Amino acid sequence: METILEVNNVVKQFGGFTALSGVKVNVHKGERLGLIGPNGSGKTTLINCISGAFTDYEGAIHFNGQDISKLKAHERTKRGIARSFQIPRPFSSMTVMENLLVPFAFVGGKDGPEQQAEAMEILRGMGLADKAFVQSNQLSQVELRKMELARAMAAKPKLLISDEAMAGLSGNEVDEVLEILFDLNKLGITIIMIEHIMQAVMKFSERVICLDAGKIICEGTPENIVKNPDVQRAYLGD
Amino acid sequence: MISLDLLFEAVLFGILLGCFYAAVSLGLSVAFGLLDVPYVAHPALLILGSYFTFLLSKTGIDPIICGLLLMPVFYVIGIALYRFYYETFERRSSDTGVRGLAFFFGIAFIIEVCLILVFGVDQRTVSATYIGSSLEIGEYRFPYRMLVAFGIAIFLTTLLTLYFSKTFNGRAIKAVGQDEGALRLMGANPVKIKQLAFGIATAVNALAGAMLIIVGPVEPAMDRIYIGRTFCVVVLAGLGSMSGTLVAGLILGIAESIVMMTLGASWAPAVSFGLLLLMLGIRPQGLFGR
Amino acid sequence: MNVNEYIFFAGFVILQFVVLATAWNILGGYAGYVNFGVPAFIAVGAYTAVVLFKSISAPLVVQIIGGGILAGLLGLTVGLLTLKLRGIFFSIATVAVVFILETVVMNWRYVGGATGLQLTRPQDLWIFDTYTRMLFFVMAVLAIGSVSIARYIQDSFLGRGLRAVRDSEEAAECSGVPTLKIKLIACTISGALMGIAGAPMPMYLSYIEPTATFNLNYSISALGMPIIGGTSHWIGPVIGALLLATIQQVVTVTVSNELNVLVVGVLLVLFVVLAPDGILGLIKKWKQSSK
Amino acid sequence: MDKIRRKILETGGAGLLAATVPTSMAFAQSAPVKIGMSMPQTGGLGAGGQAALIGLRMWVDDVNAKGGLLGRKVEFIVYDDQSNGANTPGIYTKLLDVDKVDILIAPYATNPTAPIMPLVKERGKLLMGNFSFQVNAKVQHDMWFNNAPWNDAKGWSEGFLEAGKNAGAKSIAIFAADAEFQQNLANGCREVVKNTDWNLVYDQNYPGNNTDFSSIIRSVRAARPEVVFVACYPNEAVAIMRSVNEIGLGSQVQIFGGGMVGLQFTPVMQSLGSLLNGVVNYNSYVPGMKFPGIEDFFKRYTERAIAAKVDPLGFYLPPFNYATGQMIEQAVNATKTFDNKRLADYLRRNEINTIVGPISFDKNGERSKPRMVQAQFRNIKDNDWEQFKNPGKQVVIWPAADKQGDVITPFDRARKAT
Repeated sequence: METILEVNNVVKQFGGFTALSGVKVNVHKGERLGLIGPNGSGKTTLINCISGAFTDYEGAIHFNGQDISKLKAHERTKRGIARSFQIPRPFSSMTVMENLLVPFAFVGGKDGPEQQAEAMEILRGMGLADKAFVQSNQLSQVELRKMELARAMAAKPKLLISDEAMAGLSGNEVDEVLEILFDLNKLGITIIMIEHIMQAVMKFSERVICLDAGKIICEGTPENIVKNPDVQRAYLGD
Repeated sequence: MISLDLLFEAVLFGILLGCFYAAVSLGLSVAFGLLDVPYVAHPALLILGSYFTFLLSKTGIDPIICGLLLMPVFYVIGIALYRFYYETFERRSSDTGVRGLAFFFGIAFIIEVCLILVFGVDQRTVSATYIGSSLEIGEYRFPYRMLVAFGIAIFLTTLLTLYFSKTFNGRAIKAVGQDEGALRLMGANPVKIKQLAFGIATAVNALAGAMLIIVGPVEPAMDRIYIGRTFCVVVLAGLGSMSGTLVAGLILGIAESIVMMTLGASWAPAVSFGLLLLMLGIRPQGLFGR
Repeated sequence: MNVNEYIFFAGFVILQFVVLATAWNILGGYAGYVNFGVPAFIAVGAYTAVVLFKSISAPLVVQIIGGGILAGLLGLTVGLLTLKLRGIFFSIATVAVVFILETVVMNWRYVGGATGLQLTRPQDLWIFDTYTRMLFFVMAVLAIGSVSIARYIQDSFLGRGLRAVRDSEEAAECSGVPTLKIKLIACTISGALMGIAGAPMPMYLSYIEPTATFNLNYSISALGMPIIGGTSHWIGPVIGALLLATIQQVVTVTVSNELNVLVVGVLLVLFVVLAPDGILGLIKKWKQSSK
Repeated sequence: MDKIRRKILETGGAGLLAATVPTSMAFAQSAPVKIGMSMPQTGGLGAGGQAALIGLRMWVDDVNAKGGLLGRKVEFIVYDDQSNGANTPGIYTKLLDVDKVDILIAPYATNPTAPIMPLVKERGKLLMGNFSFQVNAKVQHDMWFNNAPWNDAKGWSEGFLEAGKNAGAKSIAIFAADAEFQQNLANGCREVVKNTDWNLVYDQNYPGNNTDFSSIIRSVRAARPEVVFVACYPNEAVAIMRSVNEIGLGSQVQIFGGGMVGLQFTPVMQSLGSLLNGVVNYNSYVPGMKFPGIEDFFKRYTERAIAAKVDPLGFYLPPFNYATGQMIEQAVNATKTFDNKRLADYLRRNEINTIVGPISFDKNGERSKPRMVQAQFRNIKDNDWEQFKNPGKQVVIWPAADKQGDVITPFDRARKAT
């Protein structure tokens, strides 16, 4: 299988505190990867390093074979890394459509009628078509989550990182979002999912990695992960 | 050209001046440094404190006592101000950036103009036995008013440092800056804590204001230059470090004093602001910042 | 033609504020970075003009262009220094710049230092009856110019990007917006326009002197006008400026004391608290409710 | 016809003095003559401006009580420029084009005045200057007349330095505020010093909003000057005198002061109190200077000033602003016209008697006979403004014409002297 993302011994420190100590991950094209771990285990730090929110870390990150370690976030987005946020960050002064047109404009370089049609397609795919011209601060929680995924899609990503896109959603809302992620994956987009809701991760992921205290404590298929004693210890404590 | 003992004396004056700068900045160090509120009205309230002191001292009370008496008043003002700020901006989270700044800038402006309307533009001073005379140690003479400033600065710094390290509320305030969630786990209400902190920050300003008018005459528009001085000290210190604030104040004071005696007094105002820009440019987290 | 000359004097000032408010809004309104240092940029414009006039007796147009360029560079520098940081740091930095430049000018004898400098206007009136009328016309052109720039930016990628930055800088980055770059562009343009607004001042007053030039009241106006008018749309600052500057002009020759300065401060606070989206916001609300 | 009406009015005026009939009636027939100006009533110059305004208003009332100018009531129009020169061009065009005033008076001080000079010249209008400094030197408007008792920069410090010379001084320290007026003062002093064999041991400008003068005074002391010339802002006088008292200047200092702006204003003098003793400083008027009618003026002034909560003594600006009115009055009555050209003409040619003595002008419209005095403060008590009314508190040491006593030196001795 061909590797799309290669995280090589990434170390990230905040002042004295080490958030990531030598994390090593390979992600394959088209893979559905689950990333789990207790609070403060470094999940979000890791994807911040991948998405480029942080660039001051040791180690290297390669994407599509190129070293992107020093690239700024927007440059990585241009190369095909898109993400959603744990706490949704809509462009609240804009309509949903305008939200999508930002990446169209700055990644694609166009925000004309075709792009708007395209954006509409994406929204339809997520069941947000009717909300297209609503100002985004009017949206419900689940709609916000979907819009963030839609906005990420508008950047035409090869790799999509979904950071707890299901936090605070009801059961069937979770399934809706899962559906969407599956569909996106079918389009050939590699997806890294960070999630607390276990059954969601297990249902979605082909492979699961468990972080604890800035280290990968184990990785494998959902089945063996749940059985893994380290994971249980990490979550439940001994 | 400049003799060594003169330079030495410049440093001594600088230390006194520096403590003074630290004292006027402590409140901001809490409000902006710890709570991250764009409290640009801080210097205006400082001047307000001076004017209240001026009024009180007319009754014959010693200005320092006036300052202490004013602290509870300012505490309440602070609480009210934060409440208002919270309800209108933080809660609605209607971009606190622009509006919050504009709000406090406007408040500062209103305070300034109101002071002018009430007291006029000419300066006010207070009199006390220790104003106008100085302590003589051999060749050296130290104005008592500056020594008072020195004392107040040390007093406030230690007080706040102890408060933030020893008491529960103090620690809570320090925590609220970093992580509200953790605070909730501690069973404290972040808003209440912030409110408390803001009250303290403003109360400190009352005493600092009293000290300001002891050190020198005060006029309403003075707050403008202190926007720069206080923020310079706080940024230099690294947000929210009390002892850092003292050190930063000293650095600024000594720098200004030396410039005054050597390069020429007319360049002094550029010092604080220059330092500030430099700091923002090369080490925005400040000398003692995380 | 015998139109009352006073109109042109008052008009000049009002139009100058239109330029200032519009300029401020390009960064403050669109991107949400508050510039307190407006007088610094005005002064750079004004003093550049003075130097150009004194040294090579450059014509007004050249003075204005020169002033614009230097003020733009100032914006760029301050931006490079602080636009990486949170907004408040940028704001504080701009205040710092005011005092630093004022100190420099105070010590710079060539431009008069603290004593100020009297300048004798050249008498080339072009097609105008009086110099003031020419200045009025020039300022009108500058106003139209800067408003069209603001309008163009608003509808362009740049405007879209700046709005994204204001709403969420992180999300903007992750949507491919080169945030630092566009902030720098905005800061430069905004600064340049403020410089342009300041450049005609020496000729208008035929005198230049630091304390008036570096007066922080410019800041409160330049930031108050857009916020009162409404920052989201290019017309907002224009409304705010026309309204407030006119009020100020009227008050100066009627009520005539500190109250006049108070007007802006109070209105500003009232608006940020009660009508965060300014007059435009109120109009929108009113339209919706009347529907 | 005009003559006759004036006759009627004069009697009317007289009657109105006796049985104060509402003025308006007295001027029933003729349109008022408008005198307009902008006066800084707020901002840095506000305090002085407000006091000056009382002086002018007193003249307006007096002249109207006498029946006005050429039988026309004087209407006085004043705006506030907030001490900001950027406001004055607009205000003066309004005065000219909207209010259509007949005679213009300049705002107090140089900064607000300078921007209106070209405008006034373009319009060929008479402008009565108001304590500004050499503002006409460049513009050369031949209808400008400054009421200030000084001429060029040198006039300021001559007397002060002379006193130093007599005390055998050979070295001088200068420190001045970074502001228009103070810089002009200091530059004058520097000029004079250049032409002496003195050596300038310290020369610094200090910035506004200076918190503490300890380090400045300390370095002055280190320079061991025999004369210390200070040109400061009213707002700094207190801080400076405190530091002088705290840090000390050394026993070698003969005289101290010279150009301290503010030592003419009651609030400052009062808050300084005994700290003033020994200081030699410039002034435009001090009690004991003999001018016809000035005592009466100050009696009336103080009443109005206290009511208006402004400087209750008003030695500095008010009498000279009243004099401005007197100049207009005399010129108008002599030329029987409001035509600015002819008024200017008259003022240039003739000497005018005012409550601050006879005034005549040079070709620049500045005083041809400057009458600045240097006076030394003596036995001043704390917190008592009334004391300054009495002669002997400020003893004129220069010029000879107004001299009231010899300067006491050295400074340390002068401070204790009673």
